[in-house]
Amino acid sequence: MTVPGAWYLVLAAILFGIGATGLLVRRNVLIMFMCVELMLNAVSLTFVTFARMLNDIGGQASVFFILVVAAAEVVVGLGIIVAIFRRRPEATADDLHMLKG
Amino acid sequence: MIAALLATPQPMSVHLAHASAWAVFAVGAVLILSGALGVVLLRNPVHCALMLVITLFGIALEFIDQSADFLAAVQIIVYAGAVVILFLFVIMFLGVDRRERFMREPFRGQKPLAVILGLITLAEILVLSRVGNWSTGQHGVAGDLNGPGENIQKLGQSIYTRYLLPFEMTSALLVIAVVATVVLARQQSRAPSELTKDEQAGVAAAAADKAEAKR
Amino acid sequence: MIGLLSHTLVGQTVQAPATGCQVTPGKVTGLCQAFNSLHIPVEYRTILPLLVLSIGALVLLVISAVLPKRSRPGLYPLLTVIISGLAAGASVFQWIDVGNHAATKAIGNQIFYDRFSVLFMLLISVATLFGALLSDSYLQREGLDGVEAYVLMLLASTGAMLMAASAGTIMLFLGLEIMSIALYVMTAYHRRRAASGEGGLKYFILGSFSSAIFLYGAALAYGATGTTQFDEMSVFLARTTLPNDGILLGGMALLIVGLGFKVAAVPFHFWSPDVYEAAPTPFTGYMAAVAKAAGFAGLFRVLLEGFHSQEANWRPAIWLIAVLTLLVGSVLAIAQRDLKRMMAYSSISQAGYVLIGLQSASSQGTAGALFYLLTYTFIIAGTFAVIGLVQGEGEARNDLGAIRGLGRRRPGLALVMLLFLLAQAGVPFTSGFLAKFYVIAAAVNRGQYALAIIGMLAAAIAAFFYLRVGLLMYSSPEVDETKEPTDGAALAGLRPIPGFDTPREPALSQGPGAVAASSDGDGAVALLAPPEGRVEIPFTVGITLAVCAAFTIFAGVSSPVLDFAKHATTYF
Amino acid sequence: MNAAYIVLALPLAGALLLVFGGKRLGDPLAGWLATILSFGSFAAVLVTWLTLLGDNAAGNGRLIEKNIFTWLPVAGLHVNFALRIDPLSMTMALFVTGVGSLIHLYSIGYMRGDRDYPRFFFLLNLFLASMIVLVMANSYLFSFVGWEGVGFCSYGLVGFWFDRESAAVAAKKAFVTNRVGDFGFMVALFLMFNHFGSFNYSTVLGTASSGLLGGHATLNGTFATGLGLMIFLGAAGKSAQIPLYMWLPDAMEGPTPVSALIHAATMVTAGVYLVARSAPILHFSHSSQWVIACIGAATMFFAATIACAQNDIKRVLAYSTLSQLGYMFMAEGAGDYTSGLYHMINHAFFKALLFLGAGSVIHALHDEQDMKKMGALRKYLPITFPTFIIGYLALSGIPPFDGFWSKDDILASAYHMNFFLWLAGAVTAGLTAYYMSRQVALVWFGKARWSEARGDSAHAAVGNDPAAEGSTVAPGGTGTEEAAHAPHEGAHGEHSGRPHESPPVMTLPLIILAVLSTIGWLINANFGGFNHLEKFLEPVFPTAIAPAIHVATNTKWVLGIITTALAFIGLFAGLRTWRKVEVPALEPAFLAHGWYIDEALAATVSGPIESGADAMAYELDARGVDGAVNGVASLITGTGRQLRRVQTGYVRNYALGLAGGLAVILAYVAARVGGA
Repeated sequence: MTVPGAWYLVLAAILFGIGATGLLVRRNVLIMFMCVELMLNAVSLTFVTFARMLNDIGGQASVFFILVVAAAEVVVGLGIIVAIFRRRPEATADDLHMLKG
Repeated sequence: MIAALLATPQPMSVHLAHASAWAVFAVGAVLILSGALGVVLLRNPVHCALMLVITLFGIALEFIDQSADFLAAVQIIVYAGAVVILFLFVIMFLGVDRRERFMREPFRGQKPLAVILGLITLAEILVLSRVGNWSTGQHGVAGDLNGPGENIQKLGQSIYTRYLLPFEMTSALLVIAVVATVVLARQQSRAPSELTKDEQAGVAAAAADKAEAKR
Repeated sequence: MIGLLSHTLVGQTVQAPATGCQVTPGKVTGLCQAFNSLHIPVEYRTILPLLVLSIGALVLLVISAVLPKRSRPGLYPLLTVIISGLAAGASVFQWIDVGNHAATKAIGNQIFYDRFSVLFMLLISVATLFGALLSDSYLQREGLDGVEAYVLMLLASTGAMLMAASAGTIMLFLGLEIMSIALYVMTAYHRRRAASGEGGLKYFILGSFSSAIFLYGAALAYGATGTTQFDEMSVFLARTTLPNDGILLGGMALLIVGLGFKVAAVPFHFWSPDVYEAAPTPFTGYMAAVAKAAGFAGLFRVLLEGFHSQEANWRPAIWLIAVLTLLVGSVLAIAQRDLKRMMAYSSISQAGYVLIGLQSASSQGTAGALFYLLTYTFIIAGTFAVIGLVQGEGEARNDLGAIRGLGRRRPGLALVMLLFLLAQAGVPFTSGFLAKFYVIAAAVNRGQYALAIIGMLAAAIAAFFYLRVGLLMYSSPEVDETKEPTDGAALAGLRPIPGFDTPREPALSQGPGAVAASSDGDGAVALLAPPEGRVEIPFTVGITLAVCAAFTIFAGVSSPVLDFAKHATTYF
Repeated sequence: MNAAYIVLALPLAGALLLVFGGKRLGDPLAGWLATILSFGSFAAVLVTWLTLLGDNAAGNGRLIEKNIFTWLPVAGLHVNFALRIDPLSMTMALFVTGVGSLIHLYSIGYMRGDRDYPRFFFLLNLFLASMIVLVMANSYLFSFVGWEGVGFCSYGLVGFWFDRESAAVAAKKAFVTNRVGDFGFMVALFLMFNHFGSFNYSTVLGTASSGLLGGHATLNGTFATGLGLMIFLGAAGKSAQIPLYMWLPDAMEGPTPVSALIHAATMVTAGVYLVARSAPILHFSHSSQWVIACIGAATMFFAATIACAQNDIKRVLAYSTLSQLGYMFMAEGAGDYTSGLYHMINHAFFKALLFLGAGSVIHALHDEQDMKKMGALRKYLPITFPTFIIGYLALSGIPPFDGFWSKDDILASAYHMNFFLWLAGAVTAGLTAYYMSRQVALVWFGKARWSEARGDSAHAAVGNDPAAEGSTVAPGGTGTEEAAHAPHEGAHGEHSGRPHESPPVMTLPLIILAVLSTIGWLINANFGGFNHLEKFLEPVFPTAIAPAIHVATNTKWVLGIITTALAFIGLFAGLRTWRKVEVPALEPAFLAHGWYIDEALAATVSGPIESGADAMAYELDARGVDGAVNGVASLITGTGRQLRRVQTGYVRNYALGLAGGLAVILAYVAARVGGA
């Protein structure tokens, strides 16, 4: 219990940064999506750590909702991905650039 | 669970708890970072998904370390148990379990810029926090975290009172997820004009057969 | 939702033996210390429209499961119209109710029950109503009819209402996700249009990225203040001097980014043109009204309530975003050749004016912004109704050429469209003028002359393309094919539209429309020739157009709507 | 007084009827409907005017407001839209509806057979309604409504034949330039609202005047300058003054009645009206008065030089319009609003006359607009010719036609302000006479060059015969080459190629306008108590706002004589040069005697003017100012195109943009930590 909160928070910030960078560098849509999950987990960790530091249950409750939302988002997101890439599994995010300008 | 036990401070073993808390944090941090880097750097999507699991475990470990037992459990069950499985399923279903094709970046600066921006954002957050000075808020607004009682009980209490409306409204989210799946997964119906010639012929033949049968 | 109904019953019976601990509205330091009660009062009237919509969505699902497939075309839209009409009625009731009683927090302090939220409930109900009216004929034309679109629309509206009423970042986030996820699916709804799927995916990826950013901001704000509730935040910030406000400001910045994405403020706007072009036309109109309104409601809640004391810190940031939004939106709209895309940029530019109202951080600015959003709902619904009519089957013709000569083919339709265009350009006697005037006046009152002048400059630029479309409708539809098919037609088609470069390839759709367009002839002439055939106006669309047009004029020449918006600026 | 409502209601009703039923009414009927309503409106203005005259109570300052409706009676913005009936608005309304009606009438004939006949009259009626709103509104805001309305109609009418590329381009240019002016107007509106809390003429001008009369200024000089200049920017856009003038000559792409109505007689005078209306504000700012006077003078001179080198019959008149508007602004800058308005009315008469005459010529020659391809038309157009000559003399400032009188007044005021302003005006008067003479010589006299222009070799041979000289020429009866989109195909189909006089419906307005141009000066002649206009406008421009300008009578006489002499010189030079140069075979005896003069004129006057004007027109004009206008438009469009590239379509690029915005805003808050 004596690890200072800042350690966790810096760890979460790094995770958030890795997730964001990953979303920007990967072109496989599924992996981009995994990177979003990384970011969400960083946020969860931040909330939990703050909850401990503030001695407040609210942060943990927030994480609960993040989990639920993430699950729903995954279902819908993968649904969209499947609907699009069913016909052309080779495709990456870069292959979708019909709409532009 | 050992970590959970250790993380609970016992008057007898304060020093041990101290050390173990650090150990748990370190292990978790290593898992998290290695998993995250794996997701970002590995080529094969399946490997990436597995690395994601490692990160999720690491997060769960950190949750336990910070007395968020219930969340840790949910993290494992929902994320590792459902989400990642879903990812793997889709990867296999689409047959994209191979290395990313080499392709020229549409925008040359994308990768370096992305890394630079990631680093800048991280640096800015650290600057804002002055690294060590994160939490400035008031304590225990939504109810105490420490104190008597189980974590899960307090969490439940909070969710069913203060966060009742968000909790109920997650059901809307789930309904959307269901409807969305139906919409997206439904077999694509095509207008008659879109059918190929063979198909049109087939449809015509079927109609003729039907008419024949009726007679 | 159903759970919410049963909750009170259960809560009362399972009440813990310990001493009761009532939740009282306005109590800043949260609930009780220990396990006292699982009972909190649920004031149903405070979420009435939202309940109507969500329960309505479930009812629709149940009906569709019971009835045989495609038993009655028009049943679902009819029900949706009734449901959203009821929701609108409920919001009117709420308006009166809030007037009689004081504004409160409700249901575990998670939502604000004030006129600000009621106004948005009404706005969203009306937008849903229009969305349902417009979707009916469109979905039938495209062979997409079914219950799902309406269920998604109703649920998205539920989420939007939650956002508008939210009293904390968690509620805001949940509403945002409910709305966004439904909108992702709605964007990708047109299964036979490749563009639709692409837009849906882009929206989804960027949307979840921005959600994560928003959430991180909420987490940081939580760490800095110890709460996720706006009112608690502002009370805390007002009486405390933080030793380090870095985390607070960082959280604020991230929240602005996350919500800025939803309202398509520059530089977080990139998704918007693609998604507007991709989504089925009535959904685009719905999205432009609802998503934008809800996003702005969130921004107002966060910045004017939660971070009220940080005004000096966020106003410059919003100033810059507003300027970028105004200029980029109007300048880019000029270069567009696709109607829906042009409207997307136009709507970006319009968001800039609402941002001016926000930037003023005064009740006049808020009133202006609310009035802007309210009137814009009607204008944009009408505009997309017309676009939906002229584009033809399969959204084959979204280019500007499709609207050429509309003045001859359907004078009434063209006149109504002209009205909407003029309203967006901010011509006097339309609601658009008053809206622009009010936000700019608010900026001037706060001494923001530069912002006011940039706003007028953007209006001057924007007028160019609105008027261009307007005149295009009144230019000749007949492209003389017998006489000089290349020169004459090319001139007639291209020249009245200055600022065009080579026409965009028409094959955006894989549907029959694309085939028709490409078989029409070759090159630019075929592309820009207006579509043949009469534009049929379905009854539902006609009604929508009439209402929208009447409102646009009504709100432009008389004061009740503006008074309405002014009364809604009193927050909790 | 309810006639005031009818003034506005009739053209509005006409526009509505035409937009819905125009097509059903068909070719001549739609035009007649619009014309009758327009005349009705004129009659209503007359009635209103007479009532105002009869309303002799001195106390109310001859001001009546007829409320139409109150807009938004909420705190902070209380605008009632009313018709303001005062001498100034009545003066404007009278000539707007009067000239407008005549041009409506003329258009019935001119536009016969056009595909978009009803649309034309719809726009004309809408224009008239907007113009009435502009001049009769009781507030700047309401005027702005009309302001935008006329802009819209102008845009629609310039680009009326939008399938001509040049028309579309011209419409675009008109639009962009006007937006710059409108922007000035809008800024002025906000400044005004912020300072006075109202847009009402009564409130704004009343506050300004009261401060003035009370001894200490309620209006800060700097503020007044800013406001005045913004108002003038708006006026300059609408009235085509430097640097926003370039759209007007290009606007001649519109049908000729449009040029006459909008781009000569009425709409372009909106700026003159607005500046006159704002006289109390301008009085506080001498610097803005100077700016107005100087810009007016510059436009006046500059446009006149360019007009000397134009070959298009309508472009000459367009530049001439610019020049004359410059006179009006110079007068207003000098504080002599009455003269400015006087000249505006006179100008409306003779310039409309000239444009309609030009239209008649163009009509006769089947859309030929190049003066070099005209000549000797006086015998074919027996009605147009004399009327055109009257307009010509009036514009040239030859007494007793009306242009002389108002120009004289303006120049006297200019002299009072500064000698060089007067000098510029006087020289311009000479130039005006010169280029108009050139036009008259090229169009009406000389050799009939239109037969050659047809490319008909047989007739060209006849035309080359000096003896033939027009009268015996039988122009090509066959093969009249209409432009691909000739508007009058239907109407002309049955005619031969021979120039013919226009139908009575077109010549009648010409005659009326000619009469007006001859006697119009009577409304404000400078002697014998004929200064009706000045007395009538006295309540609007009291001496406190527009101090009387005293120029000694002797000086006036000298100035007048010099100017008139210059005008005669210009007249003489122009006629001689252009009749000679183009038609060497004409009057050989005269040629023998006058050879030196002609040569000298051609070398000394015509030559330098020609080349100088050419340089102005093509170097400075086309590249400089024109370039700037197009530059703004293309800058915006170009920026738009460049920015479009950022929208690459790649979702990861979008995410990058999002992250970039995130980094920037985080950097911003990082910089502010602890600051606030």
